[in-house]
Amino acid sequence: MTSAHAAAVKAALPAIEISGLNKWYGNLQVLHDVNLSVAQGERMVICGPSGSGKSTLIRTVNALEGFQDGEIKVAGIRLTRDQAVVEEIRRRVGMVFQQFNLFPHLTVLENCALPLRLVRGLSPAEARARAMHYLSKVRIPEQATKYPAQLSGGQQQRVAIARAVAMQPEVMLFDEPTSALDPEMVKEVLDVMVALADEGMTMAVVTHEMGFARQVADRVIFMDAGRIIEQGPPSTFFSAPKSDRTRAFLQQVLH
Amino acid sequence: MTSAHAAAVKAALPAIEISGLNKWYGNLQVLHDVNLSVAQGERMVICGPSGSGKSTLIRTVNALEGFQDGEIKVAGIRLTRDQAVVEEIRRRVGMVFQQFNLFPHLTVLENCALPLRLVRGLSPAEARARAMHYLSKVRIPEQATKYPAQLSGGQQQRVAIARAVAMQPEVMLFDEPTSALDPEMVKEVLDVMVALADEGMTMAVVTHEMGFARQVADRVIFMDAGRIIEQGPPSTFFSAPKSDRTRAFLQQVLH
Amino acid sequence: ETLDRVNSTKVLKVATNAGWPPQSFLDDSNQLVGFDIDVANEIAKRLGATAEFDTPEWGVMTGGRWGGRWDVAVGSITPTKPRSEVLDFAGIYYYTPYVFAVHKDSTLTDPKELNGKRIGVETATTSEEYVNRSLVIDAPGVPPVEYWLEPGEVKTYADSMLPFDDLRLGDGVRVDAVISGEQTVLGAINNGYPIKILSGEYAFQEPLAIVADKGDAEWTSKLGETIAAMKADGTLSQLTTKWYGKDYSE
Amino acid sequence: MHYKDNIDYPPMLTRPVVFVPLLSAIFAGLWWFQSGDGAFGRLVRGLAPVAEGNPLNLVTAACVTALVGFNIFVVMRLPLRQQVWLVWGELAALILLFFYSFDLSFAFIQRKIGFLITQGLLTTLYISAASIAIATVLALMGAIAKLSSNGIAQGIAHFYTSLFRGLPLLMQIYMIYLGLPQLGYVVDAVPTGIAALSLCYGAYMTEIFRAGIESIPRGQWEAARALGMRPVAVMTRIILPQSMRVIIPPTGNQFISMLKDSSLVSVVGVWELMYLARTQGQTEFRHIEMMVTASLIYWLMSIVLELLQKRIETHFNKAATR
Amino acid sequence: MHYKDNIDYPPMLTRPVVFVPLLSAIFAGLWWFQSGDGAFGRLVRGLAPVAEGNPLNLVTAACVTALVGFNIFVVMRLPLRQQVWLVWGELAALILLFFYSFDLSFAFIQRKIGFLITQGLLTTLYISAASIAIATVLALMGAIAKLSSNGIAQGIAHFYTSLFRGLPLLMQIYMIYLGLPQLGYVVDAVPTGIAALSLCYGAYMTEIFRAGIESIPRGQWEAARALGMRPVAVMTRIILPQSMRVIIPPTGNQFISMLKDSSLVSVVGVWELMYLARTQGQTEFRHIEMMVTASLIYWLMSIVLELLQKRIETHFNKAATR
Ligand SMILES: Nc1ncnc2c1ncn2[C@@H]1O[C@H](COP(=O)(O)OP(=O)(O)OP(=O)(O)O)[C@@H](O)[C@H]1O
Ligand SMILES: Nc1ncnc2c1ncn2[C@@H]1O[C@H](COP(=O)(O)OP(=O)(O)OP(=O)(O)O)[C@@H](O)[C@H]1O
Ligand SMILES: [Mg+2]
Ligand SMILES: [Mg+2]
Repeated sequence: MTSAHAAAVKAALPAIEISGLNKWYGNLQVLHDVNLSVAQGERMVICGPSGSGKSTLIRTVNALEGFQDGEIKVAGIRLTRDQAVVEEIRRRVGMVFQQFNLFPHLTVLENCALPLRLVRGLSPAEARARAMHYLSKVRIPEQATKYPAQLSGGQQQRVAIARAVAMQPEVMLFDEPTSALDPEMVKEVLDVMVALADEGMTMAVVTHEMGFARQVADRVIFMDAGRIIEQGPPSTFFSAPKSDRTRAFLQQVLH
Repeated sequence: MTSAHAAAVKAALPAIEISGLNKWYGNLQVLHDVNLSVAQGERMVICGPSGSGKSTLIRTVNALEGFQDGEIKVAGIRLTRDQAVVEEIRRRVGMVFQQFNLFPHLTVLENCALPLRLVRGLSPAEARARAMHYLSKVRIPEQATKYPAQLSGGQQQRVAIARAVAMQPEVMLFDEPTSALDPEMVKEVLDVMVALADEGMTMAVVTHEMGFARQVADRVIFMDAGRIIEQGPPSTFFSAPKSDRTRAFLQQVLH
Repeated sequence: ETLDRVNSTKVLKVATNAGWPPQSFLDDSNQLVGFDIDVANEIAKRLGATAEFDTPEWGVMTGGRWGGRWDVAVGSITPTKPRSEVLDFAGIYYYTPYVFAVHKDSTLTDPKELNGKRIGVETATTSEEYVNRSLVIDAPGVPPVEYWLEPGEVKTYADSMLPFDDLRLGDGVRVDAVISGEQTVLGAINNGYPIKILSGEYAFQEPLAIVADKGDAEWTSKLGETIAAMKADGTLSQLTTKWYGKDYSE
Repeated sequence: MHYKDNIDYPPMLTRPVVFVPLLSAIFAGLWWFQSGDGAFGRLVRGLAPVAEGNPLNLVTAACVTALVGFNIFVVMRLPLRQQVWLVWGELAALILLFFYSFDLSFAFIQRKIGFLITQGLLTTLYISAASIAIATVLALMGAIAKLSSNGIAQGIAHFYTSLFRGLPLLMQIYMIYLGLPQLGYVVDAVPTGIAALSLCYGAYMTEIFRAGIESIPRGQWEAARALGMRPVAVMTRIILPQSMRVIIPPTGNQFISMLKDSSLVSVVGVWELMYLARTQGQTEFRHIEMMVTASLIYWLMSIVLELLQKRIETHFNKAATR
Repeated sequence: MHYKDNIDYPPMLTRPVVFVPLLSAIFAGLWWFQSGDGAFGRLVRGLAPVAEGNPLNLVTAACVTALVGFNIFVVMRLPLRQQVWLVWGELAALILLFFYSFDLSFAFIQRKIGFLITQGLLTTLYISAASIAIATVLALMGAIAKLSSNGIAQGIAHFYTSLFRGLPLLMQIYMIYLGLPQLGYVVDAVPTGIAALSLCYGAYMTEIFRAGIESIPRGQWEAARALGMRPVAVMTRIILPQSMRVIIPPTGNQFISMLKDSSLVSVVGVWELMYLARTQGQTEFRHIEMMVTASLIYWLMSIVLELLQKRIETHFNKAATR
């Protein structure tokens, strides 16, 4: 982390601010009093065991999940159940889903270009051009005319990333964006993400790629059973974890 | 690899034998003259970049994909398009899918117990007991009564593994079985797989977990663009890759 | 009111049927023709108007509450007591004799032998009421119906052709005899149905009336006068002879 | 809302942009169509005598509009479920009032309704139930044949759906009732009706079942087959249960519409509900009474089927996909 | 096979376990039902005169069974598509033969068919097409209302589907044609027919559309909304196009069945196809001729609709999920 970057991070309003967030599914509490503030341009990594509430947490940020208690602000806008607010936040926040959620009836290119036309108001030609640009960035321009069902798992995941990133949102939420990728491709996709980060995009990334966390993140969050157990810059997080739970988790990471 | 184990591997008939396999999707050739033999009890890892044909290859083994040219034998039985043959092979070969393919209308427990009853002829009580045993092994006994849609991504993946493994097939095909798991859980699931391997089960694992490949595999296969580029025991594969392509791939792996 | 409207628009709106030769049907050039059509045209002429025809379903036509869609129904409607509660009968304009039809191969010769046999009738017609002994004709000067038939079984059809089709299958296959209007049976015979009329007495004589919607006494009586005039000067007798080959106007 | 969005959409009808134009439209419509001369007008005149002519139209339109507005205002204050039921009930009351306005003879209905139910309703139910059962079996066979790799089975199934969807049901009844005797086989009326209804609805339902089965993603079949399950088991345990969500609503349609199409068998002399209603009505020229009565009976039956459908749907929806 | 399994199932009918019992069953059935007395028997007697009585039954049964067996044998040798078409064609020929056996007067048909088509078919097509268009719009509105979070819209939609699916179509026609005049509004016959058909079919199709929309996994809605698309755009660009695969087959059913239900408007005096066929037939006691002619016309129309349905299905299936 360069110090200029760090300064920029500090300066502005937080991009995401979560305070006192609690969420239940029926009787099961999946988020326990979560407090979190992500600065503009910050690159935050969320890790933690399976089922600890990572997906749920980032899905609450753009109102894909409701919550029972607490407050969320995105770029200073308080998230309510008001339509205008939700639409505004969703225009500013992009998301890559754990299950990809590609549109099966549209080709890869249309998957990326349609939202650009409908939401960003691009002309069809502009939209196609920008879509192709991002498909090239994730190395699948040659798959543009295929349907999602004809792609391999990793190719689908890259389409999902290109589709979300092409919208050029202020904040990007990534839910395990490299799970289906081979190490080589992981590297390339992470490079794309770093490039975005360098353009000042705020990023919250759920990932198990500790390498990425270590090299790129401004901050690492560790969740377990719906709670944020520990957070800190990667340097201290990896070398000197405070809690036993974090230590146990990090020890299991295979090399 | 213990030498006793190595001896056992050598002794018997190959569990899978693939020769001269070619497969096209329309004009696109996705498998190029693949030759491969997997010994009984062998643990084989397949890696390679996204879209290189790994999923396609293992899906041809239990006839989920057809092929245009070549020969596949499983436990000495030549795979034809004859019903009896395909049924026999599918009874011997288990599979974990990259997309999980859980049955959404059945609970987690029923997902695992139903095939045990229908295919292995277990009584309902036996089937439930065995299903619970394997669900405990993958650490989600408490999710048994939920439906797949109510699980996190990693939990779903573990159900898929438990469901396949509970059938106790002779050969298991894993298609990226740990992609949705956190490092801690990866370790546990791999431990389960190692335990299976120690019971003599033959395994072909598509994975990007180089750690697993290094520690557990008897052999590593590297595929690119539908061809097997290189193969060998992990010791030589990782330390002295022969081809440039493999070297390039291995260099990108982040640590 | 209706009279005023007919006088002012010079149009008489007539409800009738389209599938009942020889009363009203489509000829080969697909025009409505028939006895009822001629009668309606004649009435219109005498009222100084032209007739316009519409062909609603029987139930709609005879259910009353026309909502001003039609001025008169010339559709060979039998005046019965319950019907008179929803419609006004302007006058009888002819009579139809009902007969028994049997298969050509039938050994029966006398209607009386039909006791205990299976009789087919069309639903909701006077023939059905006749076999059920519930036919009460509400018209002056018509002799009361005599009931002597004791059918073994009555088969009802919601279609006027099906009784004949069942009879055609053979003597006693599904029915032994069918009760229907003489003209209908003759029509079937002319079109090659292997059936015959049992000679002897008619089952009953059915009077047929011209009908108006309930509630406009002036209009009904005007219609009644017109029919009476047509009967008196022989127009009706001439028209029945033209279409039926017999004088059915008495 | 099926797709919950974590948005509380402001109730549409309380936004002035919606309700001002809505009420204006109602008002204008009523005025334009001279509601003063119709039933509403008569009602208003009954309540408060006004002069004839245009003012009556105006007053009527204003009254009705005000009533609608007030009603919306009241309903919006209730919780969702109660809103739905209240609106349902209000509309049902309006329809019953509409029927009532026909000036029906209830004495006549009372006299006949017993027979309508004991003879007519029972026959209708009996024929429909038998046909539904047979049609479902035919449809399942047809759908599987259409999706099979057997050319003869496919050919027969395609021909079956084409012919029996294509021919009018009445013609099918005639074919069996009048046509088979030509070939030497005489069939009775009730079996004729059941056969024709089953064949016809089986053909329609074949298409519904086929679409339902095809709607399940291929991965489900692959997973079950890879586990070693036999094709029949995969179909009955994995594919069909999932496709039920898609199959049930159009099948409910077919069942409801079969109730009423069963009345066509009356042409061959079966005394079912509609037939009795028509004949009883015609003989005494009270067919509006009988039509209304029969219709209400049909409506009741379909409400029962609807509720049943809802329960079954809920059952199959319990694990709705995320 | 929809779910390709990479198995070449041995053609069922060539396995002795299947074809021996099948042919035996056909033989026994024919014998049992005394086929000698029927049409087949007459045919056989025509070809080769045999003594009366039992032997005739036996010979007939044997001949027909042999014919069926030979036919299967021949068909099995063809490629799949040709199998399907050949079987289809054979069955169609059999049905036409069956109609032919009614001893129809073709002169009469020839005389009347022109008018059936120019007047009847055109009216039927016109009424059906108008009703289909309106019903589709109603159904879309109904489905969205049912899935909305607005209690009043839900209540109205539920009532709408309940009432118009529940009441017999005939009653709906009466309500509009005879009932509305009671309220002071007289409606003509053709508008009555179109209104009743649209309302009734709109109600059925509401359920079909609802089920189709509900069948799309929630993730699709979430993804589109998270990308910032507006609800209307999500519906029209993402959800509806995907649900078409599920919606089209039952909707095709409805269109085909509307063709024939449109004949009910003849009760208010509209001269459509079925009405003309019936009345023309009655006039000269040639109603079997007219029924057969009208049926074949209906069949042709539904074959056209079927082919259309197939094309649209293929279009929406091109990206079928893996
Ligand atoms: N149905 C199909 N039609 C056309 N091309 C296909 C189809 N299925 C797969 N492919 C192509 O075949 C190639 C191999 O796909 P496969 O799924 O085997 O890759 P993979 O090695 O498993 O990749 P990943 O690691 O991303 O899962 C890909 O380029 C893919 O686009
Ligand atoms: N619809 C639901 N109903 C009930 N429980 C649910 C539902 N959705 C999620 N859960 C539970 O909530 C918990 C958190 O789920 P979440 O998807 O946020 O986990 P995660 O941290 O993303 O895990 P993973 O790394 O495996 O994706 C899990 O235990 C899961 O079983
Ligand atoms: Mg998750
Ligand atoms: Mg793959």
